Amino acid sequence: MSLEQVTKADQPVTGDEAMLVRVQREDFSIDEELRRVRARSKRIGGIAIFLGTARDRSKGKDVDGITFEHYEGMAQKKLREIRERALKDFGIIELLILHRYGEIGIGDNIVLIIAGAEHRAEAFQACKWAIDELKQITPIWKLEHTPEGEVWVEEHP
Amino acid sequence: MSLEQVTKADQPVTGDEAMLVRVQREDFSIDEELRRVRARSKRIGGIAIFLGTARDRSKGKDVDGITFEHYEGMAQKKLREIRERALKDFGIIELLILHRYGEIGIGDNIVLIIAGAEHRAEAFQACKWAIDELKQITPIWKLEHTPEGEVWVEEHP
Amino acid sequence: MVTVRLFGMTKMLAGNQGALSLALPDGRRVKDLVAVIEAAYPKIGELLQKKKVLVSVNQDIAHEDLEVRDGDEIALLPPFAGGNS
Amino acid sequence: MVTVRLFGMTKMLAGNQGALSLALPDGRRVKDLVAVIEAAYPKIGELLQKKKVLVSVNQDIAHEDLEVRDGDEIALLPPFAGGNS
Repeated sequence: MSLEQVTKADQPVTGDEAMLVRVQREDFSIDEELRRVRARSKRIGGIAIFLGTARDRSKGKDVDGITFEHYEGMAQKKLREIRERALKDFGIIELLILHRYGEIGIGDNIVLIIAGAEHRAEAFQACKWAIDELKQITPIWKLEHTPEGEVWVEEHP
Repeated sequence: MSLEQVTKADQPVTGDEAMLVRVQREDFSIDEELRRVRARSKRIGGIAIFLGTARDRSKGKDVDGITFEHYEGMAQKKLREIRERALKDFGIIELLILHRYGEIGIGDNIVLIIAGAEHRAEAFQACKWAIDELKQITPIWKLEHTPEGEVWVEEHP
Repeated sequence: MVTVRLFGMTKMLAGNQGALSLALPDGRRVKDLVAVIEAAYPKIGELLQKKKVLVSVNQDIAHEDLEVRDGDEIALLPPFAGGNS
Repeated sequence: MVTVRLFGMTKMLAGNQGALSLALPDGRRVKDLVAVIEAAYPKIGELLQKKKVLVSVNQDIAHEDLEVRDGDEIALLPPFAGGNS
């Protein structure tokens, strides 16, 4: 059993691993985050990335900006769980998950998932699964600022 | 009919569009290429990216490096066809395709596909389709450098 | 007394308080806690009834029969909306 | 005379020539061209027979009955291997 496998999602991780799962206010560079993932292995040949950005419209309404709120601690724990399940279930080499909180302008970055694998099929599967799962289990909330006012968004009514 | 729809794959494109389909020797920055795609519309909310890199092993053999050769003109034409079909068939907003040629070191970038859409499902579908299609129809060839010598790779024997 | 953290629309429905301090006179289970919240904040109570708002205990979603202990970290979680739509 | 461009393993099998200049004495179709190549370069001919190497005319894959015209851009295309495996 490798060191990776005994790491539990509810134990804070340290060093490099902590950088692979983050909830942060600051913007990020995709090139820089890619370097972290690629540094893990020369065996990586296929990298699938999802980048979520703030659209100027949502369900037919104009949107001027977004504020994300998260449950500090639980949000990170759920994202660590997602990374570990992805590593275990999809045969990938590395997975990075990053989500921003605070004020987000239109066009700005919100969420980044990078899945590195030997081949592209596993990378795509893991990346797609991880963003779907993030939306399901991660305690993050979205306040949309529209010309008519502010509204807490319910994605799954 | 929009200007985009009347563009034919066998007519060279100019300006911004030419930058969205390239075969080049130089390395690329994902952040920089993302800027091109995102500049096309504030409606983009989901961006799926595939990045192919040079693995240190291929079918159980060590690989020291790769050389890509392409058919100048036809390679670009096929990539333009892929972009146009992706835009038409998947309901996405923009697609960028880039492939390098020449000497590629282990760990280095080979191919980049960026699909920008309103929502992630279309972005993932288009991105995955585009890399599969690229491998099928684009005249690009790969010479692997191994400790035992050089070999032209047949992906579909 | 237990402390219950609030987020997003539950925080808004509680007059922008980030947390509630509640006495649990009639039991120590999650459902007893929910009953106290329903009495004090009917709109949050309605969302709890519809399972739109979930209760977490120590950062995991909790069953209504789970016993609440001193020092537990409790929160009311509105529908998640991470990622982007 | 027609000029036929070579790439990857077809270039290697023709002694690293980037192109062949071929006379077509017995017809102007792609299959006539293939026959000339088979005679001069049997190993490339074998790959053409197995459809591992395809003929393109003016940057599109060509049927064997297509007529070759003066000035056409002709190439022999080994199996593609773009992207990464």
